[in-house]
Amino acid sequence: MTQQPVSQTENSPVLEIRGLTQRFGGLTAVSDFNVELHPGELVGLIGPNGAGKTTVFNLVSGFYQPSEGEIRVCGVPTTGLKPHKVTALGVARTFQNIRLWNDMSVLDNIRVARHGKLGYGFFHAVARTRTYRLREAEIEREARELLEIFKLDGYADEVPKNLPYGLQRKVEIVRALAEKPKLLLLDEPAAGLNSVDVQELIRLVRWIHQTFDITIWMIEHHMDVMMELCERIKVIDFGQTIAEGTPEEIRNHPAVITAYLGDDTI
Amino acid sequence: MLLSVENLEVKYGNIQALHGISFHVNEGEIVTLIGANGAGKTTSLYAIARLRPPEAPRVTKGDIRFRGESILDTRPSDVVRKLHLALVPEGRRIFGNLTVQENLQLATYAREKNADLDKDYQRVFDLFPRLAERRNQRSESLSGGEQQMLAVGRALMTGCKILLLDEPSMGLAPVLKYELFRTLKQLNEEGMTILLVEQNAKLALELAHRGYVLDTGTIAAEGTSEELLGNPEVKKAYLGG
Amino acid sequence: ADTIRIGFNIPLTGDIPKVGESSKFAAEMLKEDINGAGGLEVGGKKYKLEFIYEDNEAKAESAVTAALKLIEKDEVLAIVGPNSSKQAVPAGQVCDDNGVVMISPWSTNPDTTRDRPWVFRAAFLDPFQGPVAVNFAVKTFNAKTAAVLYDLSNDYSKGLAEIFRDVFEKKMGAGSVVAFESHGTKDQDFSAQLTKIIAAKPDFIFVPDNYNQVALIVPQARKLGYKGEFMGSDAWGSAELMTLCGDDCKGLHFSTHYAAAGAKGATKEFIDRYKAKYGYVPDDVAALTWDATRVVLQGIQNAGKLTGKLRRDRKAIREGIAAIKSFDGITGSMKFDEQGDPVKCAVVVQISQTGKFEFKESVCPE
Amino acid sequence: MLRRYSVHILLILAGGLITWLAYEEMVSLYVLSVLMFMGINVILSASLNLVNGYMGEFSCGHAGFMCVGAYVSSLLGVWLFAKDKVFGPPVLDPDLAIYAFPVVILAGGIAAALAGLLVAIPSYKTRGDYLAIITIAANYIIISTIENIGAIGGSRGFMGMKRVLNAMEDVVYLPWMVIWVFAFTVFTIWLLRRYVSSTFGKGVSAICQDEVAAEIMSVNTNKIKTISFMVSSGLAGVAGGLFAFVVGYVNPGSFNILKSTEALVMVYLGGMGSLSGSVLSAILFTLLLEALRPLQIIKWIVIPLLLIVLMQFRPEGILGNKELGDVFPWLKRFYRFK
Amino acid sequence: MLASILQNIINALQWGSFYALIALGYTLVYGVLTLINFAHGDVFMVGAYIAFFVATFFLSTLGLPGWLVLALTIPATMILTSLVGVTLERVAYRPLRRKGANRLYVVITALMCGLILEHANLAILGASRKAFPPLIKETVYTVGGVSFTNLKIGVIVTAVLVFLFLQWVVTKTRVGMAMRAISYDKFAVPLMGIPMDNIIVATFVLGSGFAGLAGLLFAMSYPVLEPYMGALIGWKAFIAAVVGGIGDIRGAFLGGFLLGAVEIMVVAFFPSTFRDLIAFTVLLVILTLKPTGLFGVAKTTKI
Ligand SMILES: Nc1ncnc2c1ncn2[C@@H]1O[C@H](COP(=O)(O)OP(=O)(O)OP(=O)(O)O)[C@@H](O)[C@H]1O
Ligand SMILES: Nc1ncnc2c1ncn2[C@@H]1O[C@H](COP(=O)(O)OP(=O)(O)OP(=O)(O)O)[C@@H](O)[C@H]1O
Ligand SMILES: [Mg+2]
Ligand SMILES: [Mg+2]
Repeated sequence: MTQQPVSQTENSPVLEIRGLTQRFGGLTAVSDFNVELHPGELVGLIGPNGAGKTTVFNLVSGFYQPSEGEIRVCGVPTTGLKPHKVTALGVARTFQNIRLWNDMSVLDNIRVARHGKLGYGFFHAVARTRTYRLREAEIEREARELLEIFKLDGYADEVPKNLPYGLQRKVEIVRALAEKPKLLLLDEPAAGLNSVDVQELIRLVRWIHQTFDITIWMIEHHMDVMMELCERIKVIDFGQTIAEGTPEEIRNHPAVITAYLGDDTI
Repeated sequence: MLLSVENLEVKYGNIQALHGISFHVNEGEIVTLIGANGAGKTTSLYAIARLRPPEAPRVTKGDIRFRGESILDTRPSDVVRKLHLALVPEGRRIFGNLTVQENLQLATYAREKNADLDKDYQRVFDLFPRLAERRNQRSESLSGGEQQMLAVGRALMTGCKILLLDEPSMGLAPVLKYELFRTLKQLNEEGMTILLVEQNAKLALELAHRGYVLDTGTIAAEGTSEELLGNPEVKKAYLGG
Repeated sequence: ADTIRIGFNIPLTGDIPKVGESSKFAAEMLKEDINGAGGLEVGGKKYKLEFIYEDNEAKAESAVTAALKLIEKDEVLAIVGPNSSKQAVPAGQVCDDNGVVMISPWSTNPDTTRDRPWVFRAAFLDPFQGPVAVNFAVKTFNAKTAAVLYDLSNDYSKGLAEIFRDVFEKKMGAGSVVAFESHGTKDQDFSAQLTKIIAAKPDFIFVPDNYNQVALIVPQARKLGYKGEFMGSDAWGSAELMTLCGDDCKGLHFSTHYAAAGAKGATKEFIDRYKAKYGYVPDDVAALTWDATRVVLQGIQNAGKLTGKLRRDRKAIREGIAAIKSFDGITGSMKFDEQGDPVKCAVVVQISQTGKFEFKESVCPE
Repeated sequence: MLRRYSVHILLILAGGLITWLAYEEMVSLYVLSVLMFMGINVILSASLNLVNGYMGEFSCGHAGFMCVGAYVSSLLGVWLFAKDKVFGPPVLDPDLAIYAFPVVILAGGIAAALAGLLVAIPSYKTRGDYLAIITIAANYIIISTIENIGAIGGSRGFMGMKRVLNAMEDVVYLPWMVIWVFAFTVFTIWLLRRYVSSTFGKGVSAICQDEVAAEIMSVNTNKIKTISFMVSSGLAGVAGGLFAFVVGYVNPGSFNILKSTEALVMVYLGGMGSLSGSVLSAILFTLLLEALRPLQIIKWIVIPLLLIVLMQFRPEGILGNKELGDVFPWLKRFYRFK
Repeated sequence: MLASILQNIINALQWGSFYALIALGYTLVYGVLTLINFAHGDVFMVGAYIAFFVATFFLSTLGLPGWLVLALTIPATMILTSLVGVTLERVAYRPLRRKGANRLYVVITALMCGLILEHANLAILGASRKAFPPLIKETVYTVGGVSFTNLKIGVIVTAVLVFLFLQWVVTKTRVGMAMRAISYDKFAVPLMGIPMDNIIVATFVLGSGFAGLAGLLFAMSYPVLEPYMGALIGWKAFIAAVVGGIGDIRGAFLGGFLLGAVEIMVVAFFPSTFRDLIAFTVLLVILTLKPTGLFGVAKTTKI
């Protein structure tokens, strides 16, 4: 399988965020947020609605420029980089609301995700040079391999909008993996899945985490998922960290219970 | 019987999505539809709300009755206006270019002039204090969960007596999810009839009086919540163990 | 084969549908005349006329295909039109290449006929009309300064404006054209240009524009407080000018091909009949199309006889037209110089208080 | 084998046939001129489809780029190879025109591609109808610039291209324009097809369907947009160059907004994002315009009516976003459409 | 110098008010359906012709006095023109909308409808232009070298009134709110109990009605009517609406005056041959700096 070359020393963090603050007009969505993710970790990010979780992901993936603070991916500061450059550093993500390219086949969705490491340009494409043919063959092979691993090969030529919701979620994750990231950000991957699919998702994420040897950071409101998967969970509210610890610690943290978990009697 | 669906078949273009399903909702009940992704839950709700193609399906066979009368020819706006039936659609579908306040205000479009709106606003803001805080924010910049609150709040503002909800807990933090379910229960106790579609089948059945299990466009099982919760097949296929 | 087919490459749609309509009306009238009299007599034999109207949509490329269609598919003997230079220049090339006579009633761009033995025209050129306007204005208005307002995208208007400026400044000294302003073809508001012109205080304003724009320009100038003179060009020469412009245009002068009001003889007859048939006094395009078509017919008659062999007949017609010594048209008598351009007189008319175009003065080339 | 070379063989045969027919004067110049305008329209609609169909923008200023190409090609051609009143005697031996002609046309294309930057750069930040206005503005700016350059005729237009063609025919007597229009039409389709079917070019569709996702999923959207706009406008420039030489005369008024809307109509008639649709609709549209000539004014009521009715039945254009091969699967035996 | 600047300001206001009037209709329809209604300029033209026929009918057939004719022509024109707009909506746009066609297909349909209106006019009425009869006596006032007429002032005032009215409708009334909601997401509109088709028809009534009013005023100010008179001004009004921020009433109003001012001022202070060049460069720069126009709000992409 496609193994990630580990270019940095084992312990230097994959992601390092210091003093991150993001304001929208008068609203501070994220304030003084810090985190360090080490290679191979699987970390959770939870918090009430509107706490700023997605905003943190958006900042990491370069979609927003932070008002303050610094983000480093594998030691490289990402300030001022456009999202595709950040992706090239090894950050891939999925979206809270699925954002697949709906009129392109599943296979093409995966292929386009290789854009950052294409290895050829416009002139190669139209002149169909040797480089082009070799790279294109390789991209296609890798894409099909990935689909096969995830048992999606039967859907290679389908367009995503015709797929069931659960599969769309899966395709989105596979697309993110196609970028061969070092860090995978999952924004509510279980949203809209039923209990059975959620179980399957848990297995899938764990399997990815092990097989691909990558760091995963995920947002999720399904507590089962978080409890089962995460080694460490960070809880934020109003853009500030209110708790951090193992799932067990979080589950019993009083502040987390009042702000987030609530009382499950109906 | 307040609302009944009889042998309903619907199509999207040439694709048949429902293959003759029947279910009913009695006045004052909470009924839930559960089922795997793509089973046809959303489709059923669209059909009841009389939404039109291209996004909604076309009824090809069967009937939908409200207090015994067919509503197949009712305009979707009249479903709200005359039958007092509101749908919280899947994916929120709030009006992002309007403020929170305007979204709520718009939902009162079809209400009588002298309706007591203040009470309804109060109820919505009590339920979702965050909405009151963000009253004048353009709603498209709300977080996912906040948008879901707005979608539910908006439906309540239509002054409906029957509430159709399509996965209302999607994207909500647990604390809010439970809060929402408690509110639904309370609404029901105040006389609201509720038809709930929910992925979290366990939670839904805990709330509902009765339920139907949908499977690829047909009804696979039905019964009271206790029956369904106790049904081993349902347990295996939909409750995740 | 007892018919003579002539093509008309005219703008029935597009920017200037009125021009196409006038051409068509005039041609229809001529055809009825001649066919009513049994046909055109060529070499002792009578031929019925068949006119084919192709719409060039006021577009260059459409004029080219229209010309080719007339030449190849309809096998016409000669082509009348296109009217504006935008279409006449490229269509002229096509006709010249294919050895078909083309005569443009209205085009004033020298390129239309230059070095093209097969292409003629019925209108006089800008280099002739410009000085006529200058001389008349200087003499009649006692003008020392002038302003010009023209249509930048209309090559007729632009060409004439530039020649006018050059001639006027040569005569009255540099800087005597105190304002030289342009507008676009479909513009309806000219207040900014007119404000600028009025501020420059010219003795008169030269407006080489189509009559429909004149009908907007003159009243607007009046409303901006301008009380002075205007001088116009042949594109003013439409009866519609007065229905559109109303009182504001009364008393103004313009140079043109013929004076409708004082017309006599064939000209008067043409005007009266056209008016009876279509309800309005023909404009200059109608008169020029009439003449252009008659030049073609004259050329055919000069050819002596028609063989039915297309190439030979077309060539004979060209020789026939080139051989015309002097042609008495309703827009004056003319002969063709070696470029195929007419040598003819211009007249200056004044718009009377009753809205008639009255003869003021005639200017002939030396 | 058949699949691989069938189209090449077909194209060579078709090109050869047309050339031969034209050479022997078996088809009339009229038919040839319609065919040539058809080719030019195919280039126009296919190239606009890259931006309006594949990329989902709404560019309404295509004629402006055509104008740039037309003027640059004409000026270059006449300056180099013909005696002219603007430039005087030819710079090079007119006999060379025969070799340099494609270069002259491509030069027009390159100039138009550079003009495309006028639109490409604002497109980094602006989208949708705001970008549409920028394209319209670009169209006006280009036309207005040319109208203001008196040296090349301004609104009087520019001519002399015929002499370049004559020079070519003097060396080898062949229907050169027919050949070159055909060649460049094929070139356009070839280029576009290769571009949009490569993984690199699929980025264009990704931008269309979800630009945010495209940028975050590693597509350099600015680069793709720049390339696409430049390719699109460059090809429009090629069409303009050919147009100039076919008509033999250029004039800024020929490239106004109306011309741009013609290209728009062809793109949407054929179907957004369908290359074969663009080709088909350009052919259809040209034929319709010619066939209905006898109706004169009524033609311009009938054609829009036809198109409206057509869109009622096919609200996604003739081919939608499919290629011919998706509609007629047997064609795939001969050709891979994507 | 001062006089000519003032004069130019008045010119700009008057010319801009036509752009504004037409742009308001554009933006209204756009604001609801995100449909660039390219037929709008031609609806404006039809409005001018309707005004012409109505006014000549009252003037010559009934022999009424001018001011009364004007008073009758205004509502008649607005009503008849809005019928044209509504017909287009019913016949051409609505079926496409029902079929879920890409909005650009509706745009192209609108373009085609415009062509039909132009050429049907040409075919029916012939190529002769029509002269609009003077309804009110236009008096020229000259104050300190600045000339203006009562009509010019009337046009400017009307544009402002129409703007205020539409701004009120769109921001303050529930119908206006419904219009904005439709523009964002048509799907959820019926769920609020809003009869969507009625709202859309109302939009076309307003948009075309005011296009008719603009046509009437235009015909009074520039009394030469021809079938293509709406084409160019329609495009320009669209441009104005977008530069202002399309879909926003304030944007259309301001954009109209801005475009009018740019065109007039460029002519006033530069050689007039550069008008289009400079005016469009200015617009291009504005849009590059403010990518969603003066008032437009970028649709926040929430991810
Ligand atoms: N582009 C924006 N403009 C203005 N406010 C914004 C913007 N994006 C996010 N916000 C605000 O920032 C806050 C945080 O939003 P965010 O989407 O990060 O929440 P979240 O933690 O992901 O919540 P959820 O669990 O509901 O998805 C919200 O209150 C939201 O309204
Ligand atoms: N717009 C559409 N066009 C075509 N087919 C559709 C459309 N919407 C839904 N379908 C199909 O109809 C079937 C039922 O879909 P529906 O959305 O009702 O499922 P659901 O039970 O609500 O699933 P989910 O849990 O994912 O919301 C599915 O097979 C789906 O693919
Ligand atoms: Mg979120
Ligand atoms: Mg659903």
